[in-house]
Amino acid sequence: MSVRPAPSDWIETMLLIRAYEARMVAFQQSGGPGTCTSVGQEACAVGVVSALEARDRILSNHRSAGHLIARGADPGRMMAEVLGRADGYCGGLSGSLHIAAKDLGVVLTSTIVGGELSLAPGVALAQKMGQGEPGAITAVFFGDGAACEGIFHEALNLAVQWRLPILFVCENNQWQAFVHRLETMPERAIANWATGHGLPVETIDGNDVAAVHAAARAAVAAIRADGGPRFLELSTYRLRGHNEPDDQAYVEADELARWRLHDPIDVEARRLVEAGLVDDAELARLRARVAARIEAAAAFAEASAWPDTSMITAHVFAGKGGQP
Amino acid sequence: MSVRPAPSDWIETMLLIRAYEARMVAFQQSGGPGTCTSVGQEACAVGVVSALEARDRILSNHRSAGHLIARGADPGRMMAEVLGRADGYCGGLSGSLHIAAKDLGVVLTSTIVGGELSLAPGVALAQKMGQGEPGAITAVFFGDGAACEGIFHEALNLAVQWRLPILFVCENNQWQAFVHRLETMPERAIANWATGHGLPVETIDGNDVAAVHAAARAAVAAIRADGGPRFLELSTYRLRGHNEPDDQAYVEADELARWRLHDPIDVEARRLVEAGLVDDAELARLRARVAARIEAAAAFAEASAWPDTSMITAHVFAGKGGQP
Amino acid sequence: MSRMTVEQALYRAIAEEMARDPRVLIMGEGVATKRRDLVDAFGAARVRNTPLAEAVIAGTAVGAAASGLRPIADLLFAPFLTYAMDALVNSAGKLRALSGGQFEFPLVTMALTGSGWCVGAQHNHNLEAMFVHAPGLKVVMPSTPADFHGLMKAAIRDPDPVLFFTDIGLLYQEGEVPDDETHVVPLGRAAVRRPGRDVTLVGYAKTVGVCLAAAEALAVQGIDAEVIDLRTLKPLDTATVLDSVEKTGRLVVVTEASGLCGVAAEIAAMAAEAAFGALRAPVLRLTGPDAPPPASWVLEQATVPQPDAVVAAVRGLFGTQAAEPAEAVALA
Amino acid sequence: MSRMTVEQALYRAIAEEMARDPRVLIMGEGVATKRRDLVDAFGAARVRNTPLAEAVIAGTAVGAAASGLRPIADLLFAPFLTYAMDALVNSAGKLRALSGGQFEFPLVTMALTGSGWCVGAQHNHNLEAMFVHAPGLKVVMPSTPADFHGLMKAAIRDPDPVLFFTDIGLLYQEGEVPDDETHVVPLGRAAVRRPGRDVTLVGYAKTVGVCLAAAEALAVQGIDAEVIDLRTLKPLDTATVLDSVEKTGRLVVVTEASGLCGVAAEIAAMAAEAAFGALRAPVLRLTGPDAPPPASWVLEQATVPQPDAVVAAVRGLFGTQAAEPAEAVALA
Ligand SMILES: Cc1ncc(C[n+]2csc(CCOP(=O)(O)OP(=O)(O)O)c2C)c(N)n1
Ligand SMILES: Cc1ncc(C[n+]2csc(CCOP(=O)(O)OP(=O)(O)O)c2C)c(N)n1
Ligand SMILES: [Mg+2]
Ligand SMILES: [Mg+2]
Repeated sequence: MSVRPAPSDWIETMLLIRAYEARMVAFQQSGGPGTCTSVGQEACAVGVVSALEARDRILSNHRSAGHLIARGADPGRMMAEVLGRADGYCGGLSGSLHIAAKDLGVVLTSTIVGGELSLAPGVALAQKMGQGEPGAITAVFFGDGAACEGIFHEALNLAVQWRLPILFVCENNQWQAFVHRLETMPERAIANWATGHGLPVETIDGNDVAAVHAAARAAVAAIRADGGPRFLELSTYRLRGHNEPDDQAYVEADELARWRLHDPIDVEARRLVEAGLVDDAELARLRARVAARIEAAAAFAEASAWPDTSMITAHVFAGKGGQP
Repeated sequence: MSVRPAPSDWIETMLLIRAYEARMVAFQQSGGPGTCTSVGQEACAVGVVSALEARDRILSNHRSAGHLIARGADPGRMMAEVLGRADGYCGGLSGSLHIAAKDLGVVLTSTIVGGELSLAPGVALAQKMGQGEPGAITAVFFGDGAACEGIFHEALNLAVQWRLPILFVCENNQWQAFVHRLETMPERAIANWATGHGLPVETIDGNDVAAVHAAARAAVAAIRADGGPRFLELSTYRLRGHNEPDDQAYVEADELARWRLHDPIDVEARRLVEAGLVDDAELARLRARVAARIEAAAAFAEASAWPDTSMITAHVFAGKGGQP
Repeated sequence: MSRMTVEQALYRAIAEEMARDPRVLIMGEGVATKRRDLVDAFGAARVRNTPLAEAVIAGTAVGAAASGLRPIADLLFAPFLTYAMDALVNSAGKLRALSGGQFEFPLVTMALTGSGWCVGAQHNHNLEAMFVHAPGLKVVMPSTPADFHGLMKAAIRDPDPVLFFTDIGLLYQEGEVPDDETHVVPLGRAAVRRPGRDVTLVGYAKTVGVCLAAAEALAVQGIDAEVIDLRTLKPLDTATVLDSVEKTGRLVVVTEASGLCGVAAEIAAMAAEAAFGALRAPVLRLTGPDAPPPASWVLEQATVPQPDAVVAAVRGLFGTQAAEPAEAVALA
Repeated sequence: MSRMTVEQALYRAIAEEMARDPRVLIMGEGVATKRRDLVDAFGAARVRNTPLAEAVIAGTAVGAAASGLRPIADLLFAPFLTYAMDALVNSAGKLRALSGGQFEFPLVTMALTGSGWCVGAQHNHNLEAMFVHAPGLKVVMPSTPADFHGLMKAAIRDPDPVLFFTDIGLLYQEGEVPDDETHVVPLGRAAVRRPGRDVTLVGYAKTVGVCLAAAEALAVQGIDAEVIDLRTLKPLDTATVLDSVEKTGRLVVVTEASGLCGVAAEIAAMAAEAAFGALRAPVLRLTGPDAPPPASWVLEQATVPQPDAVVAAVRGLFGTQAAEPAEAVALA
């Protein structure tokens, strides 16, 4: 799969992310590890990643499945990682929370909220100073909660002062684990905070993949043109709990219902149908295709071996056997 | 001396701060410890502290002499602290960098840049929750450099979300140790950042004590009225080096010269003379009086005993002899 | 006595202390959402959700503690303490002494750590030794529901800053807790969980159970092990450990935390210093590896010293065979 | 050989490595102001002043290291590392292992600590043990200008993250440094500063001089002390220490850092574990007190173990008198 889904692939990619996470929920319900799903946020991942090129770098966090799949990651190896198996992208050492896939340009995933923001300026500085391919940029995905961490501001200020090629992508899904963001910040806080740092900021409907893509493509072009950072706030919603299992008892039912009506996959499907680009039969074929892929992926993951205990220390340091 | 200099005392208080720091420079030049002076920033300290009441709390940092003296601290005990003597406000354990005087309401001074910002919300929360005297507020002094630390934003956001009675006072003296602030932030950054957090922000000429006092008094009244935080950016300049000794070779001569012409003590003296409130003879008397106080203070400090080595562990924990 | 989990014991202690002392409040990312019971009992002002900002959460707790309140800050997982280090290490741990004793910091921070949930090294990192090393802080890490209850109450009442660590692997473990609201376990006292004559096994948190299991196996083999649960890591109850070593002459320290400059190193060094004359064999440390705890279940399990490894190490002390390196044992 | 101060040796090493490897850059609060020489030689892009924001300075170094650069981050004073702990401990120390070895972090952080400038505990805190305890990090703390030069060069060339601590008290101390640009001191090797038969004195940074002074005094009294300079605290050169203890049978560890879970504890525990058979006396630790270092000159001096205290402790090992508690000695 390409690292850059074409418009015609957006819907299938979103369906694939949704199906992947549905399968992870099933894994958890049958005793597997709980994950943080991005159900409802698929358009953010697909819209932004589809605007990036292979030379670009991506940093992600605990809610990374969409970013990885949009970038072309193998769901089988992702699932193997979540299950702690040897075939996982990190050999099972990461589990679901810090999956990185360097070959795909998804680097330094950190599950410390704000960790990705502390690391992104260095990745972009290396690009600016001639490491990697010319003109490459760094896209960093983080949540509305991460914007409450001081490191958010330190990273934005440094990116502006040093004119670093960073696309800041805040997936504002309204929730910070078990706390609604309006308990932690003013209504328009994220865009206001970013604007205060003096870089161009746009707030976009994060559930409209075409709108996200258009904004991301324009921002990426602008970054490549002048080398400076850009900021996108994607308004979206976490349709499931913070992590599995989570009964969402603390979620206001009306708010959840409102956002369910604005499901990014439905939005895109409607757009395609109205434009006569696909019909329901085609959508059904796509759903069946991704379902098959996910089942194959799950089978691969479950068949994957457990890592050897020597792996615990094998990569702690660069020396032989992970020794200093 | 009162914790709250009356307008008629402002000039003498500023002269006292200036004389105190001149004496500390002399101490350093004769082999004593180097200090961070606030020469050129006296109006910030006097203008704000004169707008506070005894019930209020003050947090300061490494550049605290002005705040302490304006609050009525004894220059002798301050000097003794800088010299590491037993009669110092902290028994000599602090030295110049973290002088606190709880009896005067100057609490939890931290020399970790941003430390005072991390602690101020808790001091204000205690006030809000009924500790200390009703209606008390917390004033926290910090620099333009501290505004670059993530904790600055975390503290402002918490103060706004929790509606804490905090007066944030940023003494923007244009320098962050050996780095000019324009190397670290956009021109209008501090006010823009603070405004982004959604609290009332004012930028004031920090070298005009009357203007600072008026803005501080209004802000304090507003905080007492609605319980929420306010933010003052005081534009001023560090006329001496970061700490003693510092030849300021890295300072742009014209900028320094421009600000010297706007010395806060000269500004206030001119105002008083023009208003016919004092004449040069009176100013000379004031200078002589503070000079005498400072010499007496220096004599006191130099005569003060060294602390006993038992003091190293005497206050580490609350238990007997500082033991856990 | 009532049977309850560690989690229940912890929150019972917090609720009791909040009822007892109106200055006690608790704040954290989601505490008001997850503990509606506390909100209902004590009001929103004393049970506060916070923004996602550990540095100012900890700093606020420190500032409030110095100003008359008795805050509990729930920082969730131990690795998140890295964002709170300035407030804890430079402020809470130092400003009492640096100010010549002007300020007091009666606060408690809570954090989860340890293997059990396969969450990986950014959620599971037994870094308690960092705070034992830093001045001015107290550190608690219990192993039984009764101790979680009694030590949390003591921590909340303590005039000094206390870091209270909860071993994830124990969170849902059940045990008997005294119903008596006055039940308090003083800080700084270790507990002898099993008296023995031949060897001293020292652990804390989940490795206490490991030591007890090893002791049972050793008993069958005719070796009578004494098992000590440190409970408080600072102040450390050196007397209880030294008395035991004076009696047994042999010491094995078992921790999930890694060995280098860890609590196991401190216990071993202390014994080599103050009980040298009594030692009849090398002091062994069985610790977690000097590596970030991995997420994979099989790997995570392997980072915890197991009873059979403890048994093998103890037998080595009685036989002629040299002590194996700690990590090899931990990984065996 | 050329005579130069520790500070000169450090920056000569940095300049040599920047000339040798275009991927090396240095950033910090004021480095471009204070080191015009480096700016002139290597340009503003490779010698960067930063905003006052340690968390993102360290994070940027970590991210850049994983992306092909070889950053040096000057974090000024050790207590400021508390703002940089997430990037260092959770990212640099863990993401190599957690990612299954996908990333490498060739970076160096510099920080000053130790007594000498009377700046108090928020500038002077020997917290190096925290990073020895954390996984995935290397820690260097030299004592001579030649080692500052050679170890800084090795640290910059090393593929792993290195925390490089400079003892404030040594900064302006002079010594001979090889003129040879290829002079590199490998990480992980201790140095025997003085061979001896009767007792092993282990120190690092300023306490190496303390141990050497004590050894001279002991020689006069007929006790031949071997003095070991650890130089690198992680990886620790256990072989050199153990070989010495096997020979002398007596060990005294002398550090300015406090004792609890410190490097002194690790050395003592290691000896009690792996050299027990050779030990003929208790393993002693003479350390700084478990207290925030105060600013007052007389107090700051008293936080550093002095040669006479080392002499007294060693004599205790040969006489019958029991070892005194380490802190009492440090404060004596
Ligand atoms: C420093 C830190 N604090 C707390 C957590 C626990 N935690 C994990 S995700 C999360 C919520 C993050 O919210 P947000 O940044 O909006 O991302 P989202 O989960 O909504 O995608 C929290 C509190 C963490 N992983 N790291
Ligand atoms: C966390 C931290 N980083 C660096 C320092 C070293 N330092 C002391 S003062 C200072 C400059 C602070 O600038 P600003 O906040 O503007 O205050 P000013 O000194 O100008 O009054 C620096 C870098 C410190 N004390 N703490
Ligand atoms: Mg969110
Ligand atoms: Mg400044």
